[in-house]
Amino acid sequence: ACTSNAREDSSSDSGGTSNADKGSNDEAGDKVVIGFSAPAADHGWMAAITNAAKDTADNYSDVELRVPAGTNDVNLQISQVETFINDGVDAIVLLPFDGAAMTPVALKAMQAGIPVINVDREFDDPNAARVTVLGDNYGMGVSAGQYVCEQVGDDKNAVVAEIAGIDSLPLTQDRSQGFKDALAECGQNVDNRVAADFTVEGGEKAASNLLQAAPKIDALWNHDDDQGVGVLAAIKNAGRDEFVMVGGAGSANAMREIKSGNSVLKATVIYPSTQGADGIKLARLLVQGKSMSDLVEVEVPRTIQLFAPVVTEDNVDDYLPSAFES
Amino acid sequence: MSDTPTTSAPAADTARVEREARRDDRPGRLALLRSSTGHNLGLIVALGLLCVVGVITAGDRFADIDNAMTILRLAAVIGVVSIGMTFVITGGGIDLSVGAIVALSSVWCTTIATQTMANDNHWLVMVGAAVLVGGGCGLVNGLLIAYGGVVPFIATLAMLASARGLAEIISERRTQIVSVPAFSDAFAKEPLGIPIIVWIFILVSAIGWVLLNRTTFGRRTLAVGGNPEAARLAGIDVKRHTVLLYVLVGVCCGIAAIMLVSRTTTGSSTHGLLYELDAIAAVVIGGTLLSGGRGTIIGTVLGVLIFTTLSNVFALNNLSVSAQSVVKGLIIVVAVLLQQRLARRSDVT
Amino acid sequence: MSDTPTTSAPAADTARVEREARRDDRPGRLALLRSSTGHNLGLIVALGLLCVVGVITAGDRFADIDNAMTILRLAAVIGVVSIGMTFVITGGGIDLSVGAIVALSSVWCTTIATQTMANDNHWLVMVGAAVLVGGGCGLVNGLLIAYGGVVPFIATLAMLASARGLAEIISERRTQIVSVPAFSDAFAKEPLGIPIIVWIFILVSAIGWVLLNRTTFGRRTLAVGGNPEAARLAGIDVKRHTVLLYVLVGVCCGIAAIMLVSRTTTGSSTHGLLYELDAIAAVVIGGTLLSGGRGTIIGTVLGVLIFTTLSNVFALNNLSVSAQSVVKGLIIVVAVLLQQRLARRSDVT
Amino acid sequence: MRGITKRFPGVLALGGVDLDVRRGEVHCLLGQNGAGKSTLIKVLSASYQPDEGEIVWDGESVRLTTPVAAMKRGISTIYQELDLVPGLTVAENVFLGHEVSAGGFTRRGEAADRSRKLLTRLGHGEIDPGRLVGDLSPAGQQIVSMARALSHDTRLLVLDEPTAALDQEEVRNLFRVIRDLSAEGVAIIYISHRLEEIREIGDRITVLKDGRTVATGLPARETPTADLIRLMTGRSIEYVFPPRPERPRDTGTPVLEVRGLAGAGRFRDVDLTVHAGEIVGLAGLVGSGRSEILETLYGARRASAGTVTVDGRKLRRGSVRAAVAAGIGLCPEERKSQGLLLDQAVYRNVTVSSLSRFAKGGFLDSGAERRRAGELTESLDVRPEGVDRAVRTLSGGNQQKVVLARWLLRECRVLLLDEPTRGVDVGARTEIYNLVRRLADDGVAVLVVSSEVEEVLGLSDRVLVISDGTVVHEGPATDIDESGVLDLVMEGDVA
Ligand SMILES: Nc1ncnc2c1ncn2[C@@H]1O[C@H](COP(=O)(O)OP(=O)(O)OP(=O)(O)O)[C@@H](O)[C@H]1O
Ligand SMILES: Nc1ncnc2c1ncn2[C@@H]1O[C@H](COP(=O)(O)OP(=O)(O)OP(=O)(O)O)[C@@H](O)[C@H]1O
Ligand SMILES: [Mg+2]
Ligand SMILES: [Mg+2]
Repeated sequence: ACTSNAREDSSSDSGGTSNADKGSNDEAGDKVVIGFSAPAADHGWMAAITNAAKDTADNYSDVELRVPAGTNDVNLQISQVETFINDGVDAIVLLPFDGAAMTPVALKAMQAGIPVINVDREFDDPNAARVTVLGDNYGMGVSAGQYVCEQVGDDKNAVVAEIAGIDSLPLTQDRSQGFKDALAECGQNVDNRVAADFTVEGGEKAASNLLQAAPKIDALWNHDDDQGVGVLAAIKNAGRDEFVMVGGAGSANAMREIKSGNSVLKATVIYPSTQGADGIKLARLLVQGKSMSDLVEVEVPRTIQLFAPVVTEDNVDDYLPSAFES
Repeated sequence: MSDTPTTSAPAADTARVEREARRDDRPGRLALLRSSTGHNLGLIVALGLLCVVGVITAGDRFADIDNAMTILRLAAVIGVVSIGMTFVITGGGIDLSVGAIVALSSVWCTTIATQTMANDNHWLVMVGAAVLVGGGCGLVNGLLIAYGGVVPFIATLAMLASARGLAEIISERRTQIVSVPAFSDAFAKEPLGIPIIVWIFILVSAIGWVLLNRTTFGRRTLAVGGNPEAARLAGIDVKRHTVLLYVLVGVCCGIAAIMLVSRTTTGSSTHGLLYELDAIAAVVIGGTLLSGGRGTIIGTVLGVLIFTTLSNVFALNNLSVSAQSVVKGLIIVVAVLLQQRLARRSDVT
Repeated sequence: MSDTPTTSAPAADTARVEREARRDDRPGRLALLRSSTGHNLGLIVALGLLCVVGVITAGDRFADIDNAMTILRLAAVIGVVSIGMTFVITGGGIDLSVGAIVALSSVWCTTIATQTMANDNHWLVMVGAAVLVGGGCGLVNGLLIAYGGVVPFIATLAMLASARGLAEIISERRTQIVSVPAFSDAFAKEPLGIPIIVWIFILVSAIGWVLLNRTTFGRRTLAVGGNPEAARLAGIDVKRHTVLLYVLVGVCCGIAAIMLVSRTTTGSSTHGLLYELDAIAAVVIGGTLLSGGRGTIIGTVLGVLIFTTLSNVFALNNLSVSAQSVVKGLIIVVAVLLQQRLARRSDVT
Repeated sequence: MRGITKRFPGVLALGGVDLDVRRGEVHCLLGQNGAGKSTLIKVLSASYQPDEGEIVWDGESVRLTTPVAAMKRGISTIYQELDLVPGLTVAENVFLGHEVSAGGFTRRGEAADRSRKLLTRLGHGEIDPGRLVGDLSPAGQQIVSMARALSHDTRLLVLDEPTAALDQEEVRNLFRVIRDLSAEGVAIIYISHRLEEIREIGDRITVLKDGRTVATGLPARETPTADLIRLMTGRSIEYVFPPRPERPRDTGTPVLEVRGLAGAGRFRDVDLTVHAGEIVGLAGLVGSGRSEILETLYGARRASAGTVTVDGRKLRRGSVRAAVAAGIGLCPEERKSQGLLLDQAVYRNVTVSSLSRFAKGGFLDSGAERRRAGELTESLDVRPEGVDRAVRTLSGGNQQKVVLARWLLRECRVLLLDEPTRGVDVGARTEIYNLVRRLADDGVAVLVVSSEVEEVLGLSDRVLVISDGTVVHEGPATDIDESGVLDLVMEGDVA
């Protein structure tokens, strides 16, 4: 019944996963109760994740989504999953605050026969999830690094800077690793690195200090477009424009900035904010015993890793419609 | 009034004394009991109301033994911290560093070195490490406060910054995963259907209650919090006692860290974020005086349960964390205002 | 009440009066001046040392007018909040909700409705909204504390939870981007090469200094913080004054919110995280007494600059936030211990 | 101005008091501790609101809702507890609440000038208006309080025990000011426990007892002392000191022996001994350092030199615990702030120093605690009975007995009493005297500090006179009289 909406699901545009315009998969089936838990929506990307998941669920008449408060307290998030288990939901879509910390309770859910779809931050035990939907954090760093390589070429004195997100998250470490590895390919390295906290204010502060620490920069990669708003504000405050900046995540705001062409922000690496929505779709397919109709497989695959494309002025129009508003 | 010097002396006081006696008949043993159970009763009623709301809005999903266990498991970690906090506040102090100490203890007890030792020897090594680190941080707090003369707010604020920073440095901001099977097994048990960490919470609460209400240590805590100068002149070593109080809350943080580690199978510098505010809120709602000299373990446990049940009911009803935050603020204010009103009324009548 | 020891009593006082006169020659006006500038001097020396470290480790990148501006810009927002906090603490209170109020004000003044109005009328609409929201939150805090009798710690803790929750609800957790060109333009100016927000910081500090040291309001603040009962008996409306103090810090939060909005071009419920701890730390390092009755604006400004310079030096040297956090904790403790030592010495000699 | 009637039954501190004061008179308020004098004047200055009754001012009934309203009418008050802000300067304190200001900005020069004038009028032009009040001596602070009261346009000046911290010269000064004021037609309400001051300065007397007016309009100069005391106490007694037992002195080794005790800058070379069964008194001026000697030998302050021995064993310096363990007990000067846990039950206050006695392995037997505390408080006649009552609800004398009970329970060898009867009214005093003597008879060594020379002489067996931190005289109490003690302290001072 709700098939018409499915096309708007941006995963089809950006991720290249399940892509059933029409077909049996979107037809209403048995009622599916899905529990969804994510960290506190304290920055744009995370808010977009939850909102996309909710919107997707709303499009299916056969899906009932339970979304308790997002939280950065692993203790509380564990108890949310426990509540799902108690309730006997049909599937759980889980974007953990800390993948490792949520592993035991995910295992418990799987043991209780509830399939867990792990989104974005990976568990440390493969048995803890039936399906894992991952953004490609390492790949994101690689994409950003390759783009930076293109820009600075083999200038040995080029100064490359990096503004990371929350350092304690494995995803930040993966991104930084990818960035470093890609830069090494073209003989570059990260000269200045600071970490913010995914908030606008944090981005602004970190960038202010970074700009001071590096009087001349050739390329700057900022992990997150939401904190990027603050980074751009700091750059403007400092009156700097001698470098190219690459963003991360791919917010609509960043893309508009790229499109305008007069900003230091020349590109951003997409980190799909629709992973949660994909998780919902997969959960529904799993529970209803369906498969991904574009694939030959009779079962939903075990791991799906999303692509991390680079958006520049050239292709921004392709991505802008599906970008998240932070 | 009589004329004989000796008997007349009390007589001189008689009028006032009698007047006061009239006023004070009530706060005898019975009344004292009544007033404190009165307060706890209020909390129980509040908890009951929350449960009624839970049952109405979420039905069987709320009124379910598994859900009760979920609430208890959630309450256990912050509960143990709050028990420690009750002692510090009763003794006239405050500890803002509890969350940071939980983080540091959790990181310390899950380093590769500790885990290797635990694997080689016994999983209790990890417990020992957490408790020692917690107690050590508490010791530093206590020494700074008691002997350094730094006000508790500032000393523990400094510890908050340092301990979390240290936790980040030690863990290199990575989540450290537990790979000591014996440890995980030990905490996976559920004697009588109740998870180990809930048992720990029950045990710590019971010990806390006995310690505060039935031992010389507890009595001295009340004295130190009520009037430190009088306590000192009565022969209590106030400084040493203060140090002990902070060590106690540190040890509670160490225990809480172990519980969190077992629950998440990880140690991380992000554990225990903002526990200080949650614990203080629970303690104050429970009826412990922020200025010291009066403390109640049962109240604290009820306070923790109220906040935990609240977040459970919100979760069952798909309500947002923002609304929950607003409601929490309102509950704190209303509870404290009500306590004040009750206290005033019992003063006047 | 006998009549015999009567003559002896007044006579008996002579000795003490004289002895005390002798003892007290020292802490006259001059000594006071000496001691308070002494304290500020200590802070200036500390700041100087930090700068020396900065120059040694980062050379020209540190000793640079642009870097000075970077530091000042960073200091400005938290600085304005700290000025407000100085008043509250001097007046015997504390405000844990400043960060949450900054967030709520920033969100409120960047809602679509406000921005539309600002575009239609004047960008000052946004400033007005922020200041009103900040002042309003302060008013609620003040009323709860002064008339509700809730202890400041708890009342503002509740406000912390509620205000941030409300900010999240209003913004739907989105970052609200400013699209009022007039607003952005107004704040982009740099009169005399100094950014507007730094001017605001300077202005607020100057007003704060005058208000605290040269007006009846300031004197009454010291009285209310130093001896509320005496203040009441002197005819000061202590409750009203307390409310005013919390409104004042709320207004400062509103101003800080506007500065943050102009600086980040956004309003967000994540603005101002943990400002309460930073502000309190700066105020206490500055030499304001946490128990009230003594406050210094200059000290607060120096305290803010010390912490900001610290984070600048760390950033210039590519050092981690964690190490910074540890050092910050150490600085707090050492500063307070030193202050205590100095205070004691000037007592004894 | 006449006919002030006041009733204040909230805490029943005042149960319907009448007081009328005429223009230009000095009206004295007399009454025992707790009679309600301070409460009455606080009602008058609108610091408390009365529950019943009315104030008639200049023939019309007025409602004074705030202290400002009272000040506006010309009622200035100097409270018993100093009402100054230590962190502000003299000038700022003088004008606190009605600052000399222009548009909210303080005019510091003018404030300083005006306070200097006021201080000069009080005979203390030498006090610098720019000094912090916290740095002044209590006497200096009292002067500032006076200046504060005079800074208003005063028509009624209320002085609650203004001379407690003043020396003779200051008192004379004060009286001169009072006379000037009353000559100008200002009415004065004067509260003091010193009868001869009242005779010197007062015109009429009102006596309060238990929150009621028992006599009013008595002529200050003519009413016999005995009558006044009878009115205040309801009976006619002087202090009755228990008889001293006749027995040989200085038998055996002393229980408490102090050698060369010194406290940095406060006192030095203090030697004293107390034998079992002996009461030794420390006489001296207020502020001569007696409390500090007591607190130092108790370990509550650090000694800079000297030794304290109990039963031949030397005590560790600066440790209250060591002192308590050795059998010393202290009833401190400030009972409420130093002695008692006001909000806690009587029995807990009694047992707080002997908890280990009721504990097995750290666990308390609170039943035994209550029983034992009950026996003790009963034997001391603490009223009202009931060991679960919060100490706050007891009267001063009964609170003092609770502190005594604490040390009785510990069966201490040495009892240090600092101002044991301060704030205790006449009847209860006698009881406490008897109790102390009884303890001594049981073999306790008692060291008493009191500012009332009569009390020291009457209660003690032996007396040490302290002046300016040194012992200037030691001898049997019967060998010296009050004027002797006074001569000694004066000489000591001159020397
Ligand atoms: N704020 C209060 N709350 C409760 N009781 C009070 C309060 N103030 C005074 N009282 C009680 O009222 C009674 C009268 O006290 P008040 O201070 O007026 O006595 P006083 O005559 O001034 O005594 P003193 O000579 O000791 O100054 C006392 O029993 C006292 O304990
Ligand atoms: N903590 C302190 N700081 C500064 N001065 C002090 C302190 N304690 C006492 N003094 C001063 O030391 C001197 C001795 O005080 P102490 O209390 O021992 O005298 P006292 O003879 O017991 O008099 P009182 O009868 O007033 O108690 C006084 O001048 C007092 O003001
Ligand atoms: Mg009085
Ligand atoms: Mg004394």
